[in-house]
Amino acid sequence: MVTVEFLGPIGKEPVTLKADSLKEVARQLQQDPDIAKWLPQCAVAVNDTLVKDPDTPLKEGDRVSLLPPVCGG
Amino acid sequence: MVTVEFLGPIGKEPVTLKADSLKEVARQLQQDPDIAKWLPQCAVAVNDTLVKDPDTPLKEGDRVSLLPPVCGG
Amino acid sequence: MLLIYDGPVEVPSLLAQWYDAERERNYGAMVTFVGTIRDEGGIEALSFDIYRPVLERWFEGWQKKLAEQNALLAMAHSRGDVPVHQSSFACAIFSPKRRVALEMLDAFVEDFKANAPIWKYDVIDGRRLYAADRSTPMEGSGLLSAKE
Amino acid sequence: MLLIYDGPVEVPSLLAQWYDAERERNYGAMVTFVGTIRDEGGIEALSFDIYRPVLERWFEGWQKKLAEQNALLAMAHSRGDVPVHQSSFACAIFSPKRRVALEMLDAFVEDFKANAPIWKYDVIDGRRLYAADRSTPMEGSGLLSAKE
Repeated sequence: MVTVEFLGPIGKEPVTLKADSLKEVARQLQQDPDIAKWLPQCAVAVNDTLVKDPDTPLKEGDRVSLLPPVCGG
Repeated sequence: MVTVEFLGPIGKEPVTLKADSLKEVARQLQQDPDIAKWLPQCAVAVNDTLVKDPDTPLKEGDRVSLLPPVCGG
Repeated sequence: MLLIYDGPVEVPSLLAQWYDAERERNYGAMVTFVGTIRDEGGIEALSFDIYRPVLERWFEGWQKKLAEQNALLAMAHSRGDVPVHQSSFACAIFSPKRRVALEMLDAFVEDFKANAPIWKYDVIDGRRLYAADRSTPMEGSGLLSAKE
Repeated sequence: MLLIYDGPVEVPSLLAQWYDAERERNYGAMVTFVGTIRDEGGIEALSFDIYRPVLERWFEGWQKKLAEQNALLAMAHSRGDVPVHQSSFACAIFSPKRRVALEMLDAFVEDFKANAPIWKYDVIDGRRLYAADRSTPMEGSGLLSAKE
């Protein structure tokens, strides 16, 4: 199982999913319209490291974070 | 008569010259080798306004300043 | 050095602290950027969320990049509410060379705006509203939106 | 605002003063540059001559240029000796827009280096030696060297 957390303004509690790759996380998150609308604009971190490859494999206990559009300063 | 002053490191006392243009000031300063060596690197102000034209006319009492290479900061 | 303030950044004491800490280390040039909340759009304050683990990695990347040029970086940012006319962000770069300092300040502040994991909210009538229109998707966004 | 210090610029109090004076005026971005004397070449201090009337005109030109973009400029410089690890120059630009602040800081500091009527001397064993090798002829130099 992996945990998916939604940062900043997404305002959703973390969910736990069965997934062995980011692609599989993507497939499941796309089912929820409240989350799906954020996906085109979200960066993704696995265990706090930003990743760029949707084929990134996941292992038991990994934490996936969704980072929506930012505006510091 | 006009006064010519030498700023910063040139280290010369001001001189008074009879001149009705910067060109005439230039001609006279070029006679003094200690000053002539600075001239290629000096900017010029007339009454504290920088000028770019060697034909700038001068009138009685004008003050010409020679500004050697700078390095603030 | 990365500092997170709960509420406004105390700019005068922070700049003094950064300056005094590095003054004797032969840097020659210090440049700083300070962001202060503007009174516009009827806001009382801006409010910020920060995701610190990713912010720290991003910041360490910049520290390393600057260290390769013998330059040093310090930054502070607010979490929570910052009232109008108070400051939410400050950074300083120290370098032996002014060109490095000036160019890196520009590059750092722009990358900060685009990629630091910080979310901004307008505070109006006590409500916290995500500043979606002023926000930028981070580099590499959209990774999870592709269909098979 | 153009300030001339006899000796070192007191950076922390000056930055605090500039920040506090403008904090409520809705500028949003403050950028600063501070120059500190590096310990190199066996110097005890640097020393500066300033020709204030031309410096003031040059500075007013920059104030006007910045005012056209709703930005504000402040600057301080030392006259006389400034020991190693003390500061001789500070400036600040305030703007509602960060791009204006960052770009104008770069442009202002570079023009300052090239065209502000300030002369630098190394102080070594109590002697004051013109820093000819680090100095730049001002724009338009050589006007009086042309032969008829």
